[in-house]
Amino acid sequence: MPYTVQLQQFEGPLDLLLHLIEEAELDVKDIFVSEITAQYLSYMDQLDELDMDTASEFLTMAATLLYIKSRQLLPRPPKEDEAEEDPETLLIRQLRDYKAFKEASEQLKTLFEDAKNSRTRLPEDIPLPPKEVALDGATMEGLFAAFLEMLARKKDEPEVIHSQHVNPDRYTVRSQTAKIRSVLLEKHAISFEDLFTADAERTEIIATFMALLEMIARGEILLKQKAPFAPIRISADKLLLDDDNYEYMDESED
Amino acid sequence: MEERKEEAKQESRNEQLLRHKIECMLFVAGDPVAITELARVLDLPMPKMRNLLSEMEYSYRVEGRGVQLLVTHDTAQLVSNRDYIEEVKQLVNPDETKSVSQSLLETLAVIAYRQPVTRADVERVRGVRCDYAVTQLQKLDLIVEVGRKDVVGHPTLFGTTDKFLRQFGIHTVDEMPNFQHYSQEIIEDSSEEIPVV
Amino acid sequence: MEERKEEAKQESRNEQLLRHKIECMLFVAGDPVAITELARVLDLPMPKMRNLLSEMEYSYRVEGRGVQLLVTHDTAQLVSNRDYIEEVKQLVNPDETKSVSQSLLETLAVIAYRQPVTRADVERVRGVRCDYAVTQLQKLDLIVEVGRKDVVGHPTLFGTTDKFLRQFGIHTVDEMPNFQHYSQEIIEDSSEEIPVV
Repeated sequence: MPYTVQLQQFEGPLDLLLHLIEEAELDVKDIFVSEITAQYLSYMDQLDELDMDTASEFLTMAATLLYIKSRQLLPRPPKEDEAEEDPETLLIRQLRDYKAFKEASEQLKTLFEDAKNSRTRLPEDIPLPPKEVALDGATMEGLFAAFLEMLARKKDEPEVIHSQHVNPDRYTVRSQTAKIRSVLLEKHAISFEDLFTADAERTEIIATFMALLEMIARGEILLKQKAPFAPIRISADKLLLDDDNYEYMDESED
Repeated sequence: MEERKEEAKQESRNEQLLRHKIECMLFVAGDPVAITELARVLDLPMPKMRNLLSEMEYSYRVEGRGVQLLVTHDTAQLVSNRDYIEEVKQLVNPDETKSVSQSLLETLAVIAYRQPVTRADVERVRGVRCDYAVTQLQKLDLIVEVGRKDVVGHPTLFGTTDKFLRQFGIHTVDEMPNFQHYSQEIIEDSSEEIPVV
Repeated sequence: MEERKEEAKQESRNEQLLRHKIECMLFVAGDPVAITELARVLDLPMPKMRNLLSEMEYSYRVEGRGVQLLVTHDTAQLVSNRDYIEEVKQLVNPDETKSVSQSLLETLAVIAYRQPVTRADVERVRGVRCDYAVTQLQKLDLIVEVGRKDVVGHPTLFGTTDKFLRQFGIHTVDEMPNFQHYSQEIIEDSSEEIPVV
């Protein structure tokens, strides 16, 4: 051999055999009347450098080749089992199959290289209008039915309203938050007491206090107390203009 | 004569090819590309380059193509045609279907029949708090702030939107069932007359 | 007569508009878009949708436009025209996709031409173990498990993916080179005709 070819560059024993066949300019079917078996075996000297898996594949093939060779040296039994393909035919078929797919993979490679010349682009980053919410069940009939139902319900329970004097909660965390915000936009700093009138209802004080807690948590305001029991000063920090995205603890559907 | 015709044809083919190459480069680049860069690659003088780009920009626009060319003084870029933003939105961010709750419908009904009203007005009719429902209806763009009531505290007045009309398939609010009747100030008193559903 | 002409004109205008919308959506998406998604947004039946896409793909190609449409069975994507790769390379940094190794290519070829196949089928052809190659191809999303073979041990069957088609710039597997030839169960009979490598 004029130069040594490293075994690692072959994809396996079939690849090596094909290489040898091509070098000798032989047809696949003539492999057993050539010196290729001997050449193949000479490559086996390199097996030490290969890992076990690869080495065993090359060795198995070497054994097969030797077996076939030995069969040729011995007189053959007159009639072999028809059902079983003899090892020569099997190997030739394997080699042809492999050769075909080696070619196919070459052609796929060309296809791949060509396709690589087509580039794609990243998604465009465009501001999209807000997500529309399609309303299910929002028909005029439904609206009107709901309206009538509500009126009927009101009509059913007037006594309750009279006897208990239920005032709707006029103070909510949201409304108090908005109120504090508007005061702070004008005055910047106020004391806690400034937020109430003398006759403030208890619900108003509670809602206002909860609103303050929310606003501290969101960094909208700062609270300062110089000493225990001293007046609490509230000053604006990063007031929000819009808290539609927040849901307050006293809010829920119904 | 014939020859000149042939020449003109060749010229226009060349221009077409240049346009395709420009489109290709801008497509791959994504970001705006300096016009000088395009001129360098295509080996064209700048005035010719700018001319080509303006012509392309114009023809993309009049054809109404999905991709448009945006040419500034220094750069060119392919961008999507904003006329088809609705389709893009439906692809990327499809609409959501949401069922409307009873409380939303009731609140909406009061606001629709009685507009403009404050939240307190709605609460008086419904007998329950409506903060959440009102906020939701605003988010759904079915109601909107239309002003301030001239009373202590200047509470916000709400009214319905165009989207409300579209959603319920009417042209004006007085097309709502029995609008004359229910839009009266005092409903409770006349509630005896309300037809049973 | 006149009326029918007018109708046909309107029809063609509508189709043109649909094409522009499709181009716009695909441009914004960048990535491959499921054809079912396009059909959903445009509210078109799937056969009509596929037809439109094929027509568009064809006309982009014959016009030689800078942007081309690549339609596979499941997806559509805008890609740059490979004919203008030289200009693209001169403009943007060459961003070469990694090359695929010989062993991956051989394994992929067997799977692509013979799908669905088991790993043992691939190994029988290649004469070597293919665990690594198969795992790598799965990671690259070029092949995927498509089922189990109904034999002892129920080995996994592999097939190629939509990404495989796109990566190789084809619509269906039978567009692979010499598909009829290589996909045959027994190749050796016609091996004399195979051109020498």
